[in-house]
Amino acid sequence: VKKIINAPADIVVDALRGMAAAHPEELRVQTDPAFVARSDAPVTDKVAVVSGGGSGHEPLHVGFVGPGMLDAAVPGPVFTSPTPDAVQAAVGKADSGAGTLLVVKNYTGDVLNFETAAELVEASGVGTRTVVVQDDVAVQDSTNTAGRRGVGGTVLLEKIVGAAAERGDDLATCHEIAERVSANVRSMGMALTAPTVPHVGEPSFTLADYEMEIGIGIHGEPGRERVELESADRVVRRLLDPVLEDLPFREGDEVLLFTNSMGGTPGTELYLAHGIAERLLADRGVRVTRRLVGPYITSLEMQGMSLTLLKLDDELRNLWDAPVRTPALTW
Amino acid sequence: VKKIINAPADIVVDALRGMAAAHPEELRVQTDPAFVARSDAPVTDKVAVVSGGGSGHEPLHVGFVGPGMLDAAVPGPVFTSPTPDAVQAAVGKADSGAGTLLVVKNYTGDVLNFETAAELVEASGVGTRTVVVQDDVAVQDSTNTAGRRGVGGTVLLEKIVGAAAERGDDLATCHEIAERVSANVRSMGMALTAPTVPHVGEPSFTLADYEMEIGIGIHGEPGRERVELESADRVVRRLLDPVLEDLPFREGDEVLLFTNSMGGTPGTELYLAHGIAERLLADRGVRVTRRLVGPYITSLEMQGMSLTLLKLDDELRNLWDAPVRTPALTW
Amino acid sequence: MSCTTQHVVAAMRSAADSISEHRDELVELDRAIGDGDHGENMERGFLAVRNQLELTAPESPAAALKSVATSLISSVGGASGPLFGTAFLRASTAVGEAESLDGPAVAGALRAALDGVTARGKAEREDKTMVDALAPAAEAAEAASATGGSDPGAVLRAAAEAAETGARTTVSLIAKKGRASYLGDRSAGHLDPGVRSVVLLLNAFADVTGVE
Amino acid sequence: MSCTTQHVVAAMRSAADSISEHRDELVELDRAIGDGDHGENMERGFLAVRNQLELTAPESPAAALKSVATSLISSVGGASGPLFGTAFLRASTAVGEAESLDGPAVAGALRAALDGVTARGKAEREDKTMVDALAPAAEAAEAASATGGSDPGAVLRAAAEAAETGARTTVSLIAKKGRASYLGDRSAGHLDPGVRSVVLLLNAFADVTGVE
Ligand SMILES: Nc1ncnc2c1ncn2[C@@H]1O[C@H](COP(=O)(O)OP(=O)(O)O)[C@@H](O)[C@H]1O
Ligand SMILES: Nc1ncnc2c1ncn2[C@@H]1O[C@H](COP(=O)(O)OP(=O)(O)O)[C@@H](O)[C@H]1O
Ligand SMILES: [Mg+2]
Ligand SMILES: [Mg+2]
Ligand SMILES: [Mg+2]
Ligand SMILES: [Mg+2]
Repeated sequence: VKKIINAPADIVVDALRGMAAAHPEELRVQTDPAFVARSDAPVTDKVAVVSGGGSGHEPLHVGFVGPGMLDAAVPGPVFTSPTPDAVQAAVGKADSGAGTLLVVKNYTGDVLNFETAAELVEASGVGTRTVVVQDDVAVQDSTNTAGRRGVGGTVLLEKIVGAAAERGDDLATCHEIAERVSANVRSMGMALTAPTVPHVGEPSFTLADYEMEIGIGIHGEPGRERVELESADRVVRRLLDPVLEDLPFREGDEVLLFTNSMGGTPGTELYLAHGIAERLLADRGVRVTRRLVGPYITSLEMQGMSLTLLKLDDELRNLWDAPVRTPALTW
Repeated sequence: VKKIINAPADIVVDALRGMAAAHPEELRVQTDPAFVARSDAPVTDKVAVVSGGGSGHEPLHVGFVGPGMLDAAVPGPVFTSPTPDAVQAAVGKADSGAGTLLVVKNYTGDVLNFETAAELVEASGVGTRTVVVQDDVAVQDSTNTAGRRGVGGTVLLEKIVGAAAERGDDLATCHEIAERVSANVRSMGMALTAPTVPHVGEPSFTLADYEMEIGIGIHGEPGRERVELESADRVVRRLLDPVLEDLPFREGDEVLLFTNSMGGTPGTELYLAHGIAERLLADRGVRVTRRLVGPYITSLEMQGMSLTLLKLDDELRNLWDAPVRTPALTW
Repeated sequence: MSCTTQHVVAAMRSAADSISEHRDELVELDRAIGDGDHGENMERGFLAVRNQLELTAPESPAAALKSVATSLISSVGGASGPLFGTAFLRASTAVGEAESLDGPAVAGALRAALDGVTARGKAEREDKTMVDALAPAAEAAEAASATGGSDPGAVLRAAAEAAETGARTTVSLIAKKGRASYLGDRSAGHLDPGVRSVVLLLNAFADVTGVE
Repeated sequence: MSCTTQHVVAAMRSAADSISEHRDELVELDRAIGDGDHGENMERGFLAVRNQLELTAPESPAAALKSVATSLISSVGGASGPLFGTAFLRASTAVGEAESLDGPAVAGALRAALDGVTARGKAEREDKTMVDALAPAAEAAEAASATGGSDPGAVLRAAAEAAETGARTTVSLIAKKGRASYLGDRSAGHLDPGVRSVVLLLNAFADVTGVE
């Protein structure tokens, strides 16, 4: 299979070893069970922010561990939620006694495994809260589905609540802020090509040269619809319009615009799409005051992009601006 | 063609508009002729560091504009060196009177266009120096070729010399430091898949499922040899060994290890490969004290990686550590 | 026929073999309407099950089932890990101190397993999940043991057959739970991977308990 | 026959047409042993040439050639931009004040163009570059104008034919300059894109100057 790997079964451990070698001062990496924590965890009197999920979405979540963002991240096998014992171990390393906020993307596996982990952790005396991220508007019907997926909004939420924890907010406040972000963030994605899961050996789905997939998630599953390739102008509208209509975002709203590469889409295309999104938002009187552009929540080598809008208020904007020092985001 | 673009001919301008929208305070973006400059350029009494080259390698160079790195970057069409008038315009915006260091990757077009630009700029009273980056060891015979290509070392050089300029070094000193970096950096790359140039519409070369290309550059040209896919352990050795032998890097040397994604290779694979390189270097007694891991000098959506080693001394290490604030590198 | 601790352990080994044999099939089913990991997850899980059962020879059917549960929960991950884990955990509780399981005990275990899966996963019948095999299986087991069948092998066989029938009905369904539900009507026309796993497991259990 | 300013301008328009017609061919040649941009570069460049010549009607052959040079230099980029640009710039200088170019003037222009290309690019014959068409062309032009040929059309025709022959010889060569040289012996068996451009240009010039 066309990847730079050794045995597929060893991918996560092998990549973790590389992270440990690349960030020896900043990160504490454990491989069994697998988790990555800030080297100075637990941080006294600070709420711990812990997340995790299947691997294959890097830098989410392991690349976001560090001051100002996650205290620990738990990587499962590729595209597979980690097990409760791994989450428990991570919380054990990260929790200072001030409690732990678990950030969980809304997938059945992530929810169930983190649920069990929270029970175990609470039983051992650690206070926890859980926020479930469900920002994907591609899944329209929440009642007859497993609900909206947690996608791009996860990155923004982890940064913002990480800042809240860093400045000393207590668990209840951190949870409140997390829920406020979750309530005000919306995303939608598309793909030009599918990823190839290492142990599968072939693409997760197949698109013709003239096709694209609209409303994809981050696990290589097909989207809502397959249509003919279109210009960037039209692609961006296909993502932005449903996002705008859903919250809805209104004229005069202040937003953070996050233009994300699904992994294989080059920087030129990403900035090109971002520019179109900015122009469309300006046309609608939606004020973009903060931006994030790059590959931050990916799906292996999938070529594609997603747009995320977060409605900002003063507090959320300040939390976004607060310093952060992680492998993937630093300012 | 499977890209998120409008008309191929408008790619560079469209992407620049997106950059301008994404970094409105930090960058001054011009589209005709095209260049990106720090918004506070020219910076009084500071040597200006200016680079450029074909688009398609983002974030190189436009993503490296900002305090501590480039004062301006000149993007040509995809894979095509920019013309002298564009470089001249960029220097005009960036030069403060303290002189300009031009960082040129060793490709015939880049060298010739920047040469003419330097002449024009000198004729208008601006002092310049030029450093040519030629770190690619894949091209073994310099006499019977156009010489070694400028690849991953360019990123490291721009950061280091940008820091030298930022701390107030004069033009001659900046040039000296640049030449020292150039003399002590070596790279080698490989590819699993080729890029597709937008106006061409098909991949630049074709590899079978079981093949990989060793010794590639950043413009989608074939490499030195095509071989069967191998494990990551072997792939990393194929890149590292020639790099180590070429300078040569010796036991006890201190190095910066830069593991670069060619654009389409996901973070998991990159960190995995990085871990192998760190282990191999440790085995040889080469001390890695600094690292850079990520997609920093790319070739559109090419899947592949490159390794770059820079022999460090105290000064180069300090310059590497100095603060930097650009779209793609911030610390 | 009886179903002692040894039978339970043997059934789990047989299940592990079957899952491994069908790993690629489960991956392929999950690739079509999911993310392609179900076969990998289940194989990893049942490898852990087999290893743990060898390491710590359980002393009762309940202990064996609990061992299976904890192995799965700490090695499978994804959606199927917690759900199959809970299924075996509830089954373990349901069989209590019994050293040998008769028909009604097996039916009770299947019912408890189903209740656990629906309690955690909130899926109903026709949501196109493992419930669509497990629910018919539990019902068939209860019916078989009610009509005077205290033979655990016969009860398991009835359950396995009902699971097979239930599984086939899912092909035309549109998924309302799990990852396949994101696909909307594009999930129709495909067999759910979790449903296939239930069938494989029950068949393995029935095969082992069917012989003395 | 003569070669006035009008002929030079017409020749450049004809060259622009030819380059556009052959854009895809030039891209494909450069895709095989380069980075696939040569056709795009030359088409962009000669579009600029055409536009500039219309905008500022040159008043002499030298002015026309210089206009071509500056258009190419500021729009082509890559390796071919500076090299073709320098070629036309040197040609412009070589033809001096002449209002009409005879055979020897054309030969002189080609020789100057070649000298400019080799001075900047440092390529020699058999390095598999545009020099492998331009050098034979210059020589043939000089030979033709020496043997009593003051007819610019005939001189250009001789040059174009020699360029064609020279171009064909490059196919088997291993590139020693330019991007193709990174490929080592893998560059053999392919026609150099720049060499093809020279042939197209000279043919276009010869065609236009060949008619009155
Ligand atoms: N809410 C649920 N209730 C019951 N079964 C479910 C539910 N969600 C998912 N499943 C089952 O889990 C299977 C998928 O398991 P798996 O692929 O291992 O996990 P994931 O979906 O996290 O990748 C589905 O085929 C389905 O049978
Ligand atoms: N040193 C050189 N001397 C003469 N011609 C050269 C030299 N280097 C490159 N060329 C010519 O330039 C052509 C490639 O041009 P182009 O593709 O436009 O630029 P680039 O190689 O920068 O992409 C080659 O086919 C060759 O004929
Ligand atoms: Mg999964
Ligand atoms: Mg080029
Ligand atoms: Mg799955
Ligand atoms: Mg080229």
